[in-house]
Amino acid sequence: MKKIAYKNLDLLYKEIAGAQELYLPVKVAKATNFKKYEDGVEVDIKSLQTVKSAKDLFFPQSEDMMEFKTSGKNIEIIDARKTPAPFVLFGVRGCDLKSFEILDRVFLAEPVDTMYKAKREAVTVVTLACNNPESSCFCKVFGVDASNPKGDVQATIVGDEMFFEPLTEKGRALLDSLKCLEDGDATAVEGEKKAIAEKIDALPFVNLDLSEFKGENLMKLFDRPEWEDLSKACLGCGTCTFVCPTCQCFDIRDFQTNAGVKRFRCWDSCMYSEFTKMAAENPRKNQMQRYRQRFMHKLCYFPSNNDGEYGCVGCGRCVKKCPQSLNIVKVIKKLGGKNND
Amino acid sequence: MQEMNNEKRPLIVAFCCNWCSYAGADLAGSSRLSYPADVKIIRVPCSCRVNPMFILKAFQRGADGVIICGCHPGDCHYTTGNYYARRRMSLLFSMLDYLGIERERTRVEWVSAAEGAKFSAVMNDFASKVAALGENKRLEDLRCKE
Amino acid sequence: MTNEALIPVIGVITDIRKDTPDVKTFRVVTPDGKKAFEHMPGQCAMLSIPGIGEAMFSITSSPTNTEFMEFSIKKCGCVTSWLHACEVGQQVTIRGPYGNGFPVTKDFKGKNLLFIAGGIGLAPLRSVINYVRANRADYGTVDIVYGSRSMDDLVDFKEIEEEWKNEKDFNVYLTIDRPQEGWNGHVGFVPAYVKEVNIPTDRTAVLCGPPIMIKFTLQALLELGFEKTQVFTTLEFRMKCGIGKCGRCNVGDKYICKDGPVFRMDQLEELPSEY
Amino acid sequence: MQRIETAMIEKAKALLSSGEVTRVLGWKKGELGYDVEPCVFKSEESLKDFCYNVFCGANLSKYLVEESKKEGKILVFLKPCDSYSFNQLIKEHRINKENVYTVGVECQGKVDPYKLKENGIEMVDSAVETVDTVTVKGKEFKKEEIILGKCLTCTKKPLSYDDIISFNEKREPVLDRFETVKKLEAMTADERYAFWKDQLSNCIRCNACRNVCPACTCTKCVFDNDNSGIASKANSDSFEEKLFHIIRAFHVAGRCTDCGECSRVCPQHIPLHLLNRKFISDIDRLYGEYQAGEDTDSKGPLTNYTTGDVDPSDVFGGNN
Repeated sequence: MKKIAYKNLDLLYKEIAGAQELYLPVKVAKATNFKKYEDGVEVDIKSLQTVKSAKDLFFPQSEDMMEFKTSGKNIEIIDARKTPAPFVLFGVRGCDLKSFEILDRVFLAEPVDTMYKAKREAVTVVTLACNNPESSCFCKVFGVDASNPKGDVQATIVGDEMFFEPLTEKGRALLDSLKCLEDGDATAVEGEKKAIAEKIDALPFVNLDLSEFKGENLMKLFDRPEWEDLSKACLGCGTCTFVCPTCQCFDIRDFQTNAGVKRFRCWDSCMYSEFTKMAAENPRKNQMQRYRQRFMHKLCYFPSNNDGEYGCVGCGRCVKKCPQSLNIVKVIKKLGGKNND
Repeated sequence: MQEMNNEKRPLIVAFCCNWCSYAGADLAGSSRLSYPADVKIIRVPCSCRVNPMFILKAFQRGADGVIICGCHPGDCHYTTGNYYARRRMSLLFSMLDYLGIERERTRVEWVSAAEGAKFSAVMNDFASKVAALGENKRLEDLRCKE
Repeated sequence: MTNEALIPVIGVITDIRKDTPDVKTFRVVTPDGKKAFEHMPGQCAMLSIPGIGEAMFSITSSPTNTEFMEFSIKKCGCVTSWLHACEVGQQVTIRGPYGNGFPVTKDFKGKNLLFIAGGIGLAPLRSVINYVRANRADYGTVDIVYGSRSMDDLVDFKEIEEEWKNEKDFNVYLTIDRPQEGWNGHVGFVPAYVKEVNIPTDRTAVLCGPPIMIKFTLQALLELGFEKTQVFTTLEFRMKCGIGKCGRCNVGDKYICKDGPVFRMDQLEELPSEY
Repeated sequence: MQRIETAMIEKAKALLSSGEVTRVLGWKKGELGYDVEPCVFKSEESLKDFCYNVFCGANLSKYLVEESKKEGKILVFLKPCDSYSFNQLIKEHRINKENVYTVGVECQGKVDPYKLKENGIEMVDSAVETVDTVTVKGKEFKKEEIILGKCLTCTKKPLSYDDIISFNEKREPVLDRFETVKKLEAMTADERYAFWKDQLSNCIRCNACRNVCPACTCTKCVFDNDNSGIASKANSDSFEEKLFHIIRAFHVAGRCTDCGECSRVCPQHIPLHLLNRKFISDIDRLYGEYQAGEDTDSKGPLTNYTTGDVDPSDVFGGNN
């Protein structure tokens, strides 16, 4: 167990950034997102969550895959994938870390996505326990322990000090390489962890009933009439999918530059009307079908393909960020099971 | 920017309305009045055919300055085209200035078919101002810059 | 499979055959003249032209053909229109194979087969029919019912007339929707023709064509006494990655590009009605 | 405020039972108090979930574009800012009026849930409101501290309705709506560029601002058109966001009623209303005061002209 005074955290960041790239929550304008550490950036690990989740570091919102040079009838393919340098991801909360495991089930399944895999192997994750979870958090429902967020190193803020517990070889190697850390005793964090656990138990959504959501009920859930009212106010924007840490859908598009064509991969949203548009027709014409697809995929389709593991980590971003306050909690409360109401 | 006899030259896109300023450009040419070769003219039926998307895409593709030329207000072949264009471009260029884009990168000029001299004078003046500003760094698309 | 699932290889179009007013068959090989990759009948590949887009096409040539791959493509979108306008020698990018393909070594093995196709629907079936012809001994009698809008909309008409009709135990039934002079064959829609021909119910059937045709043909087969577990079809859906990750072709808990596109009819019933 | 809600529920029940309207468009209670959700109520009994309180910031007028196409009349409650958007949509023939029965409701500023959170309020079971204060969980806040940005500068007055529920208690705006615009205009070009570069670099291209905007009702948006060459989902570098936000602000220029929804819904808290307000202040300065949505028949500034309009080169000395 290592520790450092809260006010010397800048020294820690500088030391880590000296050795390898460091990504941590940085406040730019009025929003906190994971950005690269440089001198003079405003680090903000006080706010509970970043707007875009840490998935952006492994499955970026847009990423060049290759470039084509065409001359006459011939095409030349230039591989534009960059192999990532080792980097440290600091300040990841328990829910975001669980989302990496869910994304691993998608991108590391056969055929493996090498771009994602390279980044996942190049990272050392330093997670941070949530000292004061918000009312929109419900990570406990999906088996996440916010006081022990796992990862390579587990950090906890106690009073005006931050304690680091290494959990993996990578974590131990990182902590040992940092001189500005002193040794701390393991019992110091017990009290804070208990306090966090109590706060989490007092949250409003902590005991949601998910019993109805399983593979066998797929057709029953699909035909439930409540989807009409649940999705009535949905605007079909992509906010819930772009802030969600477990959304995996992407699009592959071409961009004509002046000297050739860049093919890149970018996030896509099942809530957009063009998502399933075909030359002939669009199987999901109205917003209710798209809305249903999004939550059925997270709560029913994904678990039935991944031995019961849900596609949601209970981070509460969709609860906070939906323009019209529609979210997965309202879906669970309506369709999840009897003792929700 | 563009590469011309291996030195960097500013790239200027001029949207010229078919009835007046394009004819003005012809007149400038036929009366041997020169204006910089950096200016690339795009003929449009009327100055109000120029969609703000065209202007931003010109900057995206590497233009350093964009100038819209049309008939003098009142002489428009379609009677009201340049009146709308006048309002539209005023608002758009004021917004670009609001976002911090240098004012001298955009301009609107009224050139009639008989003003070959004015056309070449305007183009010379605009090209020199844009050259003075240097490369367009504030509205550039990195993917289009090799 | 190409070394990285989403990174294509270069393909050269060596021959373009105009089958019908809106369908052309393209022959694609790698620049050094070989087949881009091995595939099973019914599998698909992603063809793309840089800057225009990428689209999924079923490979219509049989896997036993080792020199090249063929795609019968109907002109109906950006990529297809561009392909219809290009000439021989044009390079495209190709990646694949994707999808589960027809179960030729499992459910079809040793069975009598019935292929029912409508319009461009023959393209995916042609690969499995020619595969059956190449391994003729492994399969029983083969009936083919193929219909189209008009005579010149019949894809691969020459191959059907010269080769398929003379194959042992191959019964080919052709039909067109409306009478046309110069055509003395059957006239009428495919579903009605299937009932008329009254094919014995021991066949394993494969359906491919416009959704409306599939719906009515399935009804006709059920009336004739076929079981749903005997009937297969390939689904038409928007696909982007082809490896079951990008979410586009997700229907129910299945991904059409990975768990399909070939489904048995009873499996289709387990999918929610979103296809 | 409580009496307005009860009056609204009575009005809705009366109209539903008399059969004059078949549906009611209003707001529905959420799970955490502040997450109020727009909703269509089809029966009197479902009105038990109806609510009108300090968290009903959402503008309902855009839903009427689809709802007024259905048969049967719909009752809608419009705050003053919503009513300007409603009028603008009527002017653009996006809503057919005979299927809509509008009831104006008074509004004294709606609360911004994020500002509540900054003041440590996590869950809200009830909020007691007066003209100038909101009391939540025993803590009293002055309205200026916690209301939405769009309400701070609101000078909107109730417009033409079929009916109105108001006790004419009006709150005076605290801020001139062009104050921040003027502050930005006073900056140097470099400072402005840096300000907008930071703000727009946060954009995640989620289209919430476009899909919520009552002035953005094209059936097919240019950014959804694949062969327009605009990679609408990629935030690959700083140009795409500038292009999207400049063009979106331009497309609503002269039609934007300054209802502030774009800034309310932005997940990255980008002050997008400052772009639209720039256009509004330029239009007022160059072509005369104009408030979109104030009437349903006047010509918008960009679909109008006078021969004496100012020359672009003199707008800010273009060729200086």
